[in-house]
Amino acid sequence: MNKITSLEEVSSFLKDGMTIMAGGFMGVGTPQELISAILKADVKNITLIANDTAFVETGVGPLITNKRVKKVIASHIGTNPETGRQMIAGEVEVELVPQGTLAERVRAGGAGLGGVLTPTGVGTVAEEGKEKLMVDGREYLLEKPLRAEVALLKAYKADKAGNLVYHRSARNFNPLMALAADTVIVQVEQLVEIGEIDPDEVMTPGILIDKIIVNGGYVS
Amino acid sequence: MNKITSLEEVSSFLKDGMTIMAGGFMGVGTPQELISAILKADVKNITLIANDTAFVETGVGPLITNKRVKKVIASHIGTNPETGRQMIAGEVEVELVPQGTLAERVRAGGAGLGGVLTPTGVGTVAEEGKEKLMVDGREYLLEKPLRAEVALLKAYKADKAGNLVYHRSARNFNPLMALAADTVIVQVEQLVEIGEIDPDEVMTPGILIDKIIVNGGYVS
Amino acid sequence: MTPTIINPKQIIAARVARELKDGNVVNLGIGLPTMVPHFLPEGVNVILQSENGYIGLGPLEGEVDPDIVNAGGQPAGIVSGGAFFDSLFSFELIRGGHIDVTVLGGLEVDEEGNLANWMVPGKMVPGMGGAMDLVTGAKKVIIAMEHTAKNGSSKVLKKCRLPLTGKGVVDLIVTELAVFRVTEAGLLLEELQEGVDLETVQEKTEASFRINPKLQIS
Amino acid sequence: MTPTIINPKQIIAARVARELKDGNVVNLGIGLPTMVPHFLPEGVNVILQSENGYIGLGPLEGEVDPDIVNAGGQPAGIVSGGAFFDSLFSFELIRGGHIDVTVLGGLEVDEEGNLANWMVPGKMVPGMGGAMDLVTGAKKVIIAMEHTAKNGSSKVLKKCRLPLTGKGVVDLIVTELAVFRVTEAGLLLEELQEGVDLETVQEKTEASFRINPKLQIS
Repeated sequence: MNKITSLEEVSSFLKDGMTIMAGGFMGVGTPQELISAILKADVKNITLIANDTAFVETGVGPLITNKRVKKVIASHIGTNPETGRQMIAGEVEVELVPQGTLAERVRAGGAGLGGVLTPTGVGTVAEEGKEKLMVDGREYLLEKPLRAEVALLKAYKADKAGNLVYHRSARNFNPLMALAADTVIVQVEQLVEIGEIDPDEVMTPGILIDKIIVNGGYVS
Repeated sequence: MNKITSLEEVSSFLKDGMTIMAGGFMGVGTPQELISAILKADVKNITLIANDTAFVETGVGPLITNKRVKKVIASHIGTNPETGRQMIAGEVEVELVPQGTLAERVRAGGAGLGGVLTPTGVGTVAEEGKEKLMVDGREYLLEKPLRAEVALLKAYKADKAGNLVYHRSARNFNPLMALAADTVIVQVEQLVEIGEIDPDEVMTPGILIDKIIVNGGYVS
Repeated sequence: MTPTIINPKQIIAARVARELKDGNVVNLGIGLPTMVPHFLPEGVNVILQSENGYIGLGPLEGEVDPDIVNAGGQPAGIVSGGAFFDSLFSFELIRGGHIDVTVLGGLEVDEEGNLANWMVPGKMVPGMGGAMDLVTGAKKVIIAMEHTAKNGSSKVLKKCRLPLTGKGVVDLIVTELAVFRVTEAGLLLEELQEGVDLETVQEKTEASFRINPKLQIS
Repeated sequence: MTPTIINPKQIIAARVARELKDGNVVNLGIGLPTMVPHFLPEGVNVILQSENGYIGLGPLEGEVDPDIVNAGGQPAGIVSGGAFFDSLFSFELIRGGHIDVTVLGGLEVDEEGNLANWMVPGKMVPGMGGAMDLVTGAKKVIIAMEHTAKNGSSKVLKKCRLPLTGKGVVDLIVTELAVFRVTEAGLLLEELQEGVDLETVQEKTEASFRINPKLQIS
């Protein structure tokens, strides 16, 4: 199965109204070419799951700026004033989730868990609408799984089987999201042959990856 | 802070009646010299948390064979007939936990979670004594965190700050247990200088490691 | 080279092999299931996951690396393109639906797709290991087992009597006599193994089952 | 070289620095808290954790690596012996009690150790980022903030009015006027900053507080 694909082919996985996860922390570790593919594909009413909405023109920000997003689930929207503006104008719905809880929810979605109990957010607005449980005398919030139809990842290196290696702090949410979507597409800087990545150094195994885009659109 | 220590000094962390976690899967990835240190230190009534009880003479098995263990929490005891014998004779208490659930419970203990909801074990004896929750129409068991006073790990390589790299399938439970104990002691095959392990290749950061034993008892 | 089929276990393994598709991610239980890869048809390659922490389980080639064992603790190898990870991630894959097929042995299965394969009270309590997670999380659960116990009693029951490994988890039962699919309406006999007649299967099966109309009973 | 202290923020940062012990694992919020390391005494080295996924946050040295940023998204460096990991593990460290101290800014703190620092309804809703996890999980939570808001109103309140970041989470409050410890019995004034008198603190603090008897009020 050849996983290497083109940006044009990526469009075939994108549909109006779908839920998309994207890796990245303020744009670092966000697959910028895949974000551009969404813009080009003219899909809208997206539910976007990402750590933050980055900046007006970089990271996942352009999806907001270009009004492709109906709802955002994120831990932070402060660096992209457009998100706040659209939220106040009622153009986009924003669900703010503590960053560690967001990570747990994405993991739960990918790991087949029904949820996790976290102490984070107890006694704050983050507990609104959530079940609270006492375990051994301490109060926890039941946080439920998050999944997406498509996850868009950024990695430094992939082999042709889709085994991934991330670079520095660009790793962030990418490995988690690799398990939590029906279709997982990764943009990589470098493509190597199968066997060139030592099995101890693989950070995301290729069985989780459906499609690979090499930076600059190179198709093998 | 010098983390490199001797097997003799390890004894000072061991006490009768304590809860000890040990990495390993049928002995692979088990810190054999640290297990020997327990035997030498003459501590008993241990509660042992490990994936399995390995074999009569290797892995964590000798702790059972030498009757140091009061209670075992494990997913599998079948390869060590001594565990079964002592269980039937009422000499050791055995709590069997599905392997994935054991991993989740150790992680929850190390990650500050009050528990996780897993579908594993629903409708089996594994659900006995556990709270069941429905989430979005599916039934889950609430599995609670596990922690220990001491975790004994095995790694392939450490730098002097305690950053660890594991080798092949000897990784198994070691990285999880590194977060879930008050004191974490690792046995390594190779010790290198700080800076010699690339930060992308560290599998367990040194802030989690209290003491390092180099194979063969070498003290720097 | 596909080995010749000479005994019941090989009949079972060979039939299970035909259920696997090229590229499937598969977790095999210890014992009989590990024989399955030997019978894969030409052009069908599967990726084996080992619950002790890797993808790409392969036969031992060259020197033994004491740090590479299979889920039975035996020396093993890893194929090119494989990856090691910790036990947590291994079971994220298993429970999270990232394994296409698991093939496990069974002590008992029943009409509701219940499986018992991890303990016999008072006799054998090895523990469930990763089996409960595997039957819960794998997309398809195939039970590969001999049709009857050593004493001749059926292992395909109306209702399991031993403590369960999983409730309503089995998709397919492959024995040396027959292949049953578990459906919402109970067991469906899909195939008779070569040379086996319906009467033999009926006689050796405690469970009730329907017969797939497509099945040509000669 | 320790910078000269010339403004309220530097007074605060310098005082917080004295709370940190050699070898502490510390997470610093953006803004004022990032000034703290400049004031660490000789011989005190701390290990900085960055919630976007690493240990060993350091100043940018040499060329910018676009893949290395701090939790504020700014180009940063990593010290020798540091390690990168994913966001899940980062928050396992944070929530699991593996961070010794977190230093965060505050909009409001109160007598019960409640903290509000993530939103002003109708005005500013940037999101909580990692702050709620940090105040819940770090062993010690230090709030480093100016004593009063721009309009002169106290930020040390009887009861927070803004939406909380955490309930009963604060251990120490350091302002340019004073240092308060949060105890079960409410706030305890531990120190007056140099040149500040008790009356000034009383006047600018809405919260009630007790005074540590050890404190010499001249």
